[in-house]
Amino acid sequence: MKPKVAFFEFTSCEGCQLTVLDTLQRHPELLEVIEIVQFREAMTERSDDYQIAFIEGSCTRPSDEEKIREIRTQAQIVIAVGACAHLGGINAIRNRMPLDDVREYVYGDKKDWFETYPARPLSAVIKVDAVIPGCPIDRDEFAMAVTHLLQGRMPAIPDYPLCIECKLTENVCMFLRGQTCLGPITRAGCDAICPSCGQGCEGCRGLVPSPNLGSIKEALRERGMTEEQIDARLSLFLTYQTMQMDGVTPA
Amino acid sequence: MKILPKHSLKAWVERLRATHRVVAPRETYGQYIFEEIENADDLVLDYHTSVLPPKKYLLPPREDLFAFNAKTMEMSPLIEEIQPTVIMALHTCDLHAITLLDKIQGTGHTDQHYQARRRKTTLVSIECLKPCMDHAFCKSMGTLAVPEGFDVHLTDLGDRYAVDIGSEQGEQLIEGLSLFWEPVEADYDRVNQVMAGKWPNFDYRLDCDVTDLPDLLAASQDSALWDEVGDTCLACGQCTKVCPTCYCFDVLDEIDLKLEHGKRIRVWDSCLIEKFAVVAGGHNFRSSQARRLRHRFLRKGKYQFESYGLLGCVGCGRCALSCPAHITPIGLLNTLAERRRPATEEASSRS
Amino acid sequence: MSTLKVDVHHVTRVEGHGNIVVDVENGELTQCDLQIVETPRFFEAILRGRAYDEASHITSRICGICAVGHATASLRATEQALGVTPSLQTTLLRKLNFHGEILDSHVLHIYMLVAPDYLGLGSVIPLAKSAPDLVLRALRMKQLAGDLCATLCGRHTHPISMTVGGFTQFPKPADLRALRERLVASRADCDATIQLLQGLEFPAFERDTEYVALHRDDEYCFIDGSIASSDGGIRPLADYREVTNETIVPHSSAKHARHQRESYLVGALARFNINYDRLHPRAQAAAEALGLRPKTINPYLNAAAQAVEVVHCTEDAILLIDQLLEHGIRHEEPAAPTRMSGEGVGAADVPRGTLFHHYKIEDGTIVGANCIIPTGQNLANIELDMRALVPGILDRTQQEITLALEMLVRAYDPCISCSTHMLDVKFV
Amino acid sequence: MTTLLRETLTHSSIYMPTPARIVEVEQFTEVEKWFHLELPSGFTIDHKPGQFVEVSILGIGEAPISICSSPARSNGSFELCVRRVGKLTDALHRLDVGSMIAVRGPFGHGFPIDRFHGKDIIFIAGGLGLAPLRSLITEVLDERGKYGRVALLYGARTPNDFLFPADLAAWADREDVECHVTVDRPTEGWDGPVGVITTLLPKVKFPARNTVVAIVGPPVMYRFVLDELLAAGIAEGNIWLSFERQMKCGVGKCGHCQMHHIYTCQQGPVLSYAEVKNLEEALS
Ligand SMILES: Cc1cc2nc3c(=O)[nH]c(=O)nc-3n(C[C@H](O)[C@H](O)[C@H](O)COP(=O)(O)OP(=O)(O)OC[C@H]3O[C@@H](n4cnc5c(N)ncnc54)[C@H](O)[C@@H]3O)c2cc1C
Ligand code: SF4
Ligand code: SF4
Ligand code: SF4
Repeated sequence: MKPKVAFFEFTSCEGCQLTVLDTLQRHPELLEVIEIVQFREAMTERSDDYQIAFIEGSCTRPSDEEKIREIRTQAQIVIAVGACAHLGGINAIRNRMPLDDVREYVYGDKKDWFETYPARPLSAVIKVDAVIPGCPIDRDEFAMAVTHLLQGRMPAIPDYPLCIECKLTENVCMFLRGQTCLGPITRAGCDAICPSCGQGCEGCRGLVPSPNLGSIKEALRERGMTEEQIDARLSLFLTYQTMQMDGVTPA
Repeated sequence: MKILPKHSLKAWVERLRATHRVVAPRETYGQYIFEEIENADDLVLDYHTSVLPPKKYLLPPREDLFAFNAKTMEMSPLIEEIQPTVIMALHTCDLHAITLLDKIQGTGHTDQHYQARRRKTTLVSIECLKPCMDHAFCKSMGTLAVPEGFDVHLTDLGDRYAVDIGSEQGEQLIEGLSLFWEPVEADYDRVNQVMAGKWPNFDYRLDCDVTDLPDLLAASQDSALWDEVGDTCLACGQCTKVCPTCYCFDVLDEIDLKLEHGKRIRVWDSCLIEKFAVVAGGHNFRSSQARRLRHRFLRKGKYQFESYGLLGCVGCGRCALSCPAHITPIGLLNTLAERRRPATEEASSRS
Repeated sequence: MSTLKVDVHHVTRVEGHGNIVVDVENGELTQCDLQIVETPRFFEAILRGRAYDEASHITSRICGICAVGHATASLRATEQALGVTPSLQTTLLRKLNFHGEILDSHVLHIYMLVAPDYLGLGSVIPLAKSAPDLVLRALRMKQLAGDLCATLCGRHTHPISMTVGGFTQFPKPADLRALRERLVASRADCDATIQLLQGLEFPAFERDTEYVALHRDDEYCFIDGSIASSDGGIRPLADYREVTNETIVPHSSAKHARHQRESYLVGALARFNINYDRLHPRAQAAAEALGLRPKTINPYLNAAAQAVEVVHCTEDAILLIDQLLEHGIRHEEPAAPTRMSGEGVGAADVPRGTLFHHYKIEDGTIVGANCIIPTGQNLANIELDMRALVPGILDRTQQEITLALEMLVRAYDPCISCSTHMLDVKFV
Repeated sequence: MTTLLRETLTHSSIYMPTPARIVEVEQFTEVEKWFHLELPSGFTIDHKPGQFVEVSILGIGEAPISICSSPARSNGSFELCVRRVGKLTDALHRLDVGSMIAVRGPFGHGFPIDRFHGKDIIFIAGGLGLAPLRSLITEVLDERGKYGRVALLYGARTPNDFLFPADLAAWADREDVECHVTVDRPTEGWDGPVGVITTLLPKVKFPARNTVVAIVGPPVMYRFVLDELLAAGIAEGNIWLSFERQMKCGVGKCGHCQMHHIYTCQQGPVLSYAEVKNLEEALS
């Protein structure tokens, strides 16, 4: 019996779901091994009878919570897909700013027309069984996650830092190129795609289990970054995680 | 010994390329990477250490162990048709590292994957005449001298290379080639002169004798330095990835979506990663970064020596260069030596 | 049917969340809205306080499908603000990369989002069974487009190596040559795409409107240029506000735009209508084969215009690669800013239409931002189309009417998740 | 007859396993299962008590598991007792009789059985530790005459967690084995001892000088048991422990199992207290 799978999205750019579609380019057999019963971005047919829910996007308004809980009740396995669902992602950048100011800047005096609250990862709303990290996710990692599910186990993702993969790829370290990088504290799994393309890691896959934040900040400082710039770098994708480490969680 | 005029180097490499994959350092963003050379014009012999050591041709970062069909249980080994490879311009530290790896991989159950690659690999090393970078401490580690273990060894004499042949395999690379000349008296003089002149260019950077390292480390097991350094270590693992003598690996299975065809692979692992020594039940036998760092250093400076008679560090300095937290073997070992000294002196004054 | 209520909650096979609400009472159309219910994402607000070189990486996250487009417009805005002049190589690489995005997005839209409607299916999944060749072709074309972007900027969704002033990674000539070969080979897939569209029966609905697109005299324009209207007039990019005139409407978290008429249309059809003369001859021939000529006023034919652009971008990509190979790829440092403060507008005609980014930068830090995305500009036009369409088809079943409306919305290839943004930016 | 190890090592890759079929399964506890495995015809496992095999499920991975059957009784088949804790062991637990797995080995040094001859023996097992010990116990009992007195001390979390119930019953019935069990937490109907395993030690009164001890259990148990044994005067060289470490290769190459200079998979997993007493990483 093929597992029945549904895709959902909350606040996001839908890039991860597009990546899921892209996965078909290299793995067309995906459609033979799972039964997709809901995928709004790609199909009109829908059924609420599913076992596995892949959810993209962060929760950014109270009214989404109920829908997210519904999915949790229906699905046996819930998997957070991408940085927004996993970490709050880019959406959480605003969590460090006064929300009212943010709303007013974009919608002026109509700011109250639209419901919103500080962005949060799925795991702040429901129990999440596994995550596929990244902004966007990596297609091969998605395929591997499905493989693991078909084998009856939870998708396993690396728990070591990006530097490991970066060195396996033999990139010249961004630090040696006079630039900066969050690789030492970021979870691997993307094959160090950013350093390979000449950009320091921005942390989209989230922190490793025991990040040495003090030491990375020191390394960044030493390369001439100001405290503001360091904060900005650590709050591209890591706002929610770092605020949580500081004991701050949004109401 | 033979002589190869510098202007003949390209011609030699082109000859080698007809029968071998020739790999050599190539510059990229101010660092060097060993890569197959497509054109003898690209050849660089004067370089500072490479990002990954040439060991990557013997123990690839990711290596297929065997392929399988999980449904039929068929398995087939994937020690593929390995191309005969010439590694050009190895520094002597890297040569020492390969000698150690040869021992390790050949002890006990021999690793056929390593052996298969090793057999097809010919090592052309080059005499280091000046320090390649600030972080190197080969002279202290005793790896600046040419050991055995090379197939061909080049010494830069200005307009020509002195060519030493270390093995049958090396002999085959130059056999019958008119590019190589017989040396004359003056060539021997020149070699001696170059060799005598090179040593003062290098400093001893380790504050203790290299033969004392196992003792120093044994005595420093409980040093507070491990904790101090452990606090700054990012646990990024770069030092272990770039080290020419590290060889730990993890084993993983990959399988297709139909759960049928797959392969088992191994990937370089790192003892500085938190999960390296965790067992079922969650117990971590090396529970702090301080202990993980200590393990790495004791392994380099003590355990390898005890098990294989060779030190596990060849002083290439790669780990020091790569460490974003500036943790360096020289800094660390010299601090240990310094902290031990008063105690030792006290002890000796008492006796 | 004199009374009708259509309420499509979350239109499927579009990017982002939108509802169609139509209310007809006694033959009278009382409501006809496309409601955008996407949650607000506040990109303009979160850009404030960021270093100038982070903007393109943040704004590419506005939309996973137009990520290269957002990055390009963003970089152009920053470069305008800081007086950066990118090299010829950078310009060529950006254009080539952009074609990758257009190809990827158009193929996705034509094959996976639109075609199922015309073939009476709910999605591409049953199509994979009934017409595997068609689906494999689409996947092959997308793979090529994706590989093109990956070679140039690391990946299509959220490009990596595009940066202010240039690139941080360069394709190898061998990679470009390989891509060129595949592009040439994909001409057959382009032809097949045109054939596919020839076989589809598009609804015979027409409504004249104003068409707006970026324009340049010397090429079929996707990046920079000026703003041209089918109603006449060419304006510089800096005047984008006078064109877009955004207003907030209560039923939509995205804003509505109007230029010289009540609404206007952006996207492939608008580009086709305005820049037809600059299409590659093969693309013009494809248009011919589809019976498409400017000005085409049936919005359903946007998909056909996209197919014409697929041909154009494939051909132009080949030409660009030739040009790049001829110049030789150099590893060049990105062009540096000549000042650290300033204000600039960047524009790109992304798959769905014209996109504007406008930044104000002080001492290298962004202090004000405005982004106007194509779907926002199209929303008013879609609603007017819906209003024009419904009375003429009231004799059909509710199901047929609903489908006709959904297909209309989908024809625009709306990308709703990014359409949420502000109006009336007052830069402080 | 080809022995498995020789076969493993003459493959062109030491990392390539040999298929084996599950022929019998018994669920001991909620998380522990016993497997009887059969090798292809013509193969024997030829192991020593305390040795382990690397068990594979192709597509999932590999894990070291001790052989729990006696060498003398192996004859082309062998037994494993496996606790479900992670990816390989979960998958193994889901397999039915008839399924194929694959094995490499046996690896490591087992218990130095020759040095047990003529001695009194105390077996101390904590939880799953009984699995590797069972191989040794069976061997000893099969040649009972070669040894002095024999005692088994076995501690489990609860009475529901006892492994090898049939063996336990049989051993308890024997006159020539002193069998003591304890549980951390009793359940209804349990009238045996409650407490950690060290509480059983005073029950065995063997002369220290002639006693060897074989201990296998969770890491926390070792320190406490060792303290008592040393206090009772057992020689350091007569206390044998089996060590569990992460092992990816089993052949002394992957580096995971190192405790200081010792490759547990090669020099161990069974080591004497004398060998490890100064190794902080062994007994922390
Ligand atoms: C010599 C020896 C003999 C053994 N004999 C037996 C036996 O007879 N019976 C038996 O049941 N077991 C035995 N084991 C233990 C067994 O090998 C492990 O339980 C097994 O490896 C678990 O594999 P797994 O794939 O199921 O679990 P994994 O998925 O690998 O993980 C299981 C647990 O291990 C820990 N862990 C391991 N690696 C990591 C990591 N990288 N990151 C985080 N956590 C990690 C975690 O706590 C995790 O819950 C023995 C081990 C050794 C070394
Ligand atoms: S570039 Fe980044 S990820 Fe790569 S080694 Fe350096 S710090 Fe680590
Ligand atoms: S420990 Fe450092 S210096 Fe020593 S061989 Fe390894 S990388 Fe080189
Ligand atoms: S490179 Fe430096 S920071 Fe990274 S693991 Fe090694 S010692 Fe620690």
